[in-house]
Amino acid sequence: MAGLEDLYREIILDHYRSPRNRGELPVPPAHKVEGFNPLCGDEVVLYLDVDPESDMVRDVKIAGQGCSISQASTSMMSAAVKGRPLAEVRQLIRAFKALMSIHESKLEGDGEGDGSDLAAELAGVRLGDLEALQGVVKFPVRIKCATLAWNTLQQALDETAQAQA
Amino acid sequence: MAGLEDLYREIILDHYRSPRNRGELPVPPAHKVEGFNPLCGDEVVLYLDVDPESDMVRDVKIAGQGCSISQASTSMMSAAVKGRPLAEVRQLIRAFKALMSIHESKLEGDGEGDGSDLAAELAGVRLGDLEALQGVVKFPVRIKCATLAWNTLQQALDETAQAQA
Amino acid sequence: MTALDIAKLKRDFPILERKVNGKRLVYLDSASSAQKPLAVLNAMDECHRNYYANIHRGVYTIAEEATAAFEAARRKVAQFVNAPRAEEIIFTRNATEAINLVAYSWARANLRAGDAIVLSHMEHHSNVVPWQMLAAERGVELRWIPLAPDFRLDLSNLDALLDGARLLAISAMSNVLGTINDIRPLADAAHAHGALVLVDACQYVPHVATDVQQWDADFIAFSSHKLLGPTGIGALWSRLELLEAMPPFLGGGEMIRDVRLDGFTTNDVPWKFEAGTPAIVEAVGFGAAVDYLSALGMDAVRAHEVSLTGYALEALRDRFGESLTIYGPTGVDRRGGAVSFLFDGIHAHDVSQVLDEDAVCVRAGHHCAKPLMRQLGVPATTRASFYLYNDEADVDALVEALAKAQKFFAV
Amino acid sequence: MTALDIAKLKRDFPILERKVNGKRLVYLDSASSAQKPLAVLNAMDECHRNYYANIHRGVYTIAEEATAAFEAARRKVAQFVNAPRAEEIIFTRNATEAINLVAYSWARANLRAGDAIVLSHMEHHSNVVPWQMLAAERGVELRWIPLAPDFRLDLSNLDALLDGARLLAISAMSNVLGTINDIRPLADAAHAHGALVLVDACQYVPHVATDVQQWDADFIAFSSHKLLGPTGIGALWSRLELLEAMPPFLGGGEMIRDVRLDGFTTNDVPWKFEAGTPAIVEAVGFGAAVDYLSALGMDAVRAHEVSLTGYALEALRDRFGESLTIYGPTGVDRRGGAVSFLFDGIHAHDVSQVLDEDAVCVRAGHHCAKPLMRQLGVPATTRASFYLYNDEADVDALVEALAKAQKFFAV
Ligand SMILES: Cc1ncc(COP(=O)(O)O)c(C=O)c1O
Ligand SMILES: Cc1ncc(COP(=O)(O)O)c(C=O)c1O
Repeated sequence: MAGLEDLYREIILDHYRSPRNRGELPVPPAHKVEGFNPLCGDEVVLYLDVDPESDMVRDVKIAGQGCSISQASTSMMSAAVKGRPLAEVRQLIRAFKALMSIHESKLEGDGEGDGSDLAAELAGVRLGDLEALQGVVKFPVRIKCATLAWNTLQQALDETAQAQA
Repeated sequence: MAGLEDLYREIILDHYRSPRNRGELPVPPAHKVEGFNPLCGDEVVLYLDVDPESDMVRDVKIAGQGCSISQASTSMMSAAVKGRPLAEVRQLIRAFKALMSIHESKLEGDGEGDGSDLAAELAGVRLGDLEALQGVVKFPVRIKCATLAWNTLQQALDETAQAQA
Repeated sequence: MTALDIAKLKRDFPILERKVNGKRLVYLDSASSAQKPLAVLNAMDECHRNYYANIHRGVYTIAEEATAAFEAARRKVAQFVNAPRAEEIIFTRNATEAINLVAYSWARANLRAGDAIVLSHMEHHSNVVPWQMLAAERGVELRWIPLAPDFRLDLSNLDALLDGARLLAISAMSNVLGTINDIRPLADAAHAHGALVLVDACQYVPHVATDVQQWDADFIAFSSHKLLGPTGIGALWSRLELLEAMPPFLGGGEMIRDVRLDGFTTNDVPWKFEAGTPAIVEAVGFGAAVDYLSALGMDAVRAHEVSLTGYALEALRDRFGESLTIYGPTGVDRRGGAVSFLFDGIHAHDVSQVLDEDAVCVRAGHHCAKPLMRQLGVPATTRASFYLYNDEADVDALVEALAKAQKFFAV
Repeated sequence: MTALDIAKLKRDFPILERKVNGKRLVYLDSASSAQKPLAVLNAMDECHRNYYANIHRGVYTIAEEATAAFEAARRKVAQFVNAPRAEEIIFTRNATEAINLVAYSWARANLRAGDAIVLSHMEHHSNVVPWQMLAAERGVELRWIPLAPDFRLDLSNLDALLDGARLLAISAMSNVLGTINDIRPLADAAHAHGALVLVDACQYVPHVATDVQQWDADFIAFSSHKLLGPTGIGALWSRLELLEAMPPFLGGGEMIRDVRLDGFTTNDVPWKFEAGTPAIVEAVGFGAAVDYLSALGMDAVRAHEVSLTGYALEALRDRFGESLTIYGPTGVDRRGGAVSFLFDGIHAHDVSQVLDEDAVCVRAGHHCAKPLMRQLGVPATTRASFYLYNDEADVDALVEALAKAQKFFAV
């Protein structure tokens, strides 16, 4: 089962088996957002507590259910953004989605010419453990599993920004 | 062009070129009914004047437009029913439709077992000139052209009966 | 009834020669869509190569041939479900559109605020969402027949549910649980309350001999692609009087008798409901599919599936015991060949992914039945489903692949 | 632009080898439906034989391949009409359903009693009846752009017609007259009055390079079967913001994000509008058809048809003079290859019947444009229509067969 090890790297299975930051946060001050993958039923529930003074992610908790990829990606995301300033979080989202984007939207052409954008998004961003999710791009159907948490995070940021505006 | 002579018998072309009973009748006493073939746009306008005392077709006039088959069939129908008692007219309708019916409703099976019904309907009814239309059954699409006038006549009879009831 | 010769049958399905990852294809996703036999592919090819033309309006030979083939397909489909008249079959895109046709035409013309529609917890989204749209638009109330612990309908409250109902819309066979619902008594109960009955027969018609008259249903919906036919076509059956009384749904060519600037009149049933150029070649394929099934005999198809499903249920239990939870009736009578399960704490997607390495094709997810999944308390299941081209070797391949998955994800 | 090699091209279409009454098929009814090249048949066959499965929800290899092929087809179709984004293409059954989708979703959500929709006298029933249904239901007013004596639109009153209008729904090319309407200025005028623009591009897209952005249209509808693709599939294009703001049309699987007992949320565009299992294999064929046309080049296709239509118009006039009345523009610029005529007092059906003896396939009737036929004052016309696989020999065969008909019906 050669290809499978690309998808299910050890670190991913680890996050899947022992997800970080599971739980809930009081709303408010936290903001709660739910994300669905309508195609497979995976759910991500994200509690994001942003400190309006410092614009830092004070705390983050996750709930929901889904496959190993979606749950590991959610766990890894929570670990990556906790305690980080929003500007960095936004950069991380862009970088992660760039990593996945050549294949994510199957509607968007064959990805030619995306290479340079990708490089730009990734430049200077340290993805760390998250890079383990790169193997997912070889399994197009699973890309949405990996990006679900990140799309939900994006939504949480947008809604928080709106609430503060 | 072998098959064409089956369809376009001389008597049909004659009725087409010199249609009988064309015109209008005052409504009432006549009853006016319009028939359409939605597939091809053929139209038959029938003015039927039934004498309620004697239950005879006192007069009949036809208008409308369409192909040689529909117009010839309408003309032949008008000639066949004029001056005839309604009972005979109804019999004629059944007999004519039986002649066509094996093929008319393409939805109704392959016609197996219709043979005896057909014989029953036709028994004792003299179709005369109308038999020339029998060649139409070899051209299934045109059957509706031939039956249009007769369906319209049927409708006129039904409506007349209703009006009197 | 002659038993099916599966080894011979498999050769009718070209795709079963496909290799994935070097392994022969083990296709266990027929509840989602069935593979197509050569008889169907050839019938469509023959139409494309020899007598393709638009139908109904052409006088020339190939248009006449295409029209005859299209209407012959309607007759075949009608006979396949024992419809009294061929005109009672409306060709739609799929079962989903058939149900929407009833929701837009019959229901919007007949239902008012306060009227109720009775559904069940095991319905597919296609037999839920059209009614939710109607409910939101018209203030119609939706009521739900709950699920019993044995994965069958809990009918203890049926009369109360049907009180004041105008429609019972119910699946004949669940695509998740495999449960077969006994339609006739449900239809009798609904009719006794003055409600009509729509049967979502999408999973039933491909697998069990169907008789709409015996059911005494008012509407039934099914899809060609699940019964060996092509995509792009499905059917609604209803009684002629009902269809004649219903307003049209889609407007356009074919469905009219006359059009003037100030309005139109409708064509006869069934064409009144078939606006625009229909799926002509697909109808021919649909007809060929029911011919193929009829030639085998639906009783033989059902007998094979009953036996294979029994074999599968036993093999799964024997091999995996407590590690595997099956969602659906355990007896093989009154259930179809869709077997949904949760496996050893491994998410359905991951199971399916690992199985794909062995070319074993199963579905993972909510199977378009999220209300049911919520009742079951699971986000997703893995589903293996069988059809006439499956055999015990396919089940064995499933079991072996599952064992590999178990090993791979072992904590 | 390389000119088409028609002799070579003809060999791509297997049906053109068909004999009728011992004669080679002369297919002159492409405005009704086009024949299919091997490239299309093979693409569909390949899908059926190698990677057929239901799409979007399957994790396994062949489901992934089928999904990729389906979405690739959407990209191809989008590019073919220069749509800015692939998501803006909704797959429907045909152009008729595409127009109905707009009528049910956008129009019912946005139009009120007293609002007006502007149509034209040359519209196909599919772009008339959906609006008449809406008008009857909602008290929306229908207004008509009349026909000028040169068989083009009489735009002298356009501003008055558009005053208070919410939608202009107009054909880009008449299937009866061949008239090409210049969409951009019409769209500009409509937009200036705050009306949206729906283009019935069913006859246009198969024959002329189409650019929805250059048109500045809001909706365009077309069918696969008229552009060498299979039946059972068509497309609606619209702008993403519009599609996102529109309520769903058909409810069911695929079009939802979540379903609970008390309601549902919709999926993203385009899937929001694609309920149930779509015409998967037909989408693949649709994509192959636009690939085939793109490879030839739509400019070359158009150039060939302009030249062949010119040849036909001249040949008919030369041979039959006053005996033949053509309904449609006489110049070949700004007209397509549909040539409708009345012939020597012989009814269209009879003409078509006689032509069939020589395997010449032409359409006879009202061509689903009864309002137009009434304007023209004729109950039916005969229509010959050309596509890329026709050549001058086909036109010559038409002329000879017409001469025979004239003789046969001579008084
Ligand atoms: C101008 C025009 N509009 C709409 C249609 C309807 O197309 P379809 O029947 O494929 O829905 C046609 C085809 O007959 C047409 O010619
Ligand atoms: C029970 C049931 N109903 C309805 C449907 C919808 O069928 P289609 O997608 O062909 O419209 C399905 C298929 O998934 C089904 O299993």
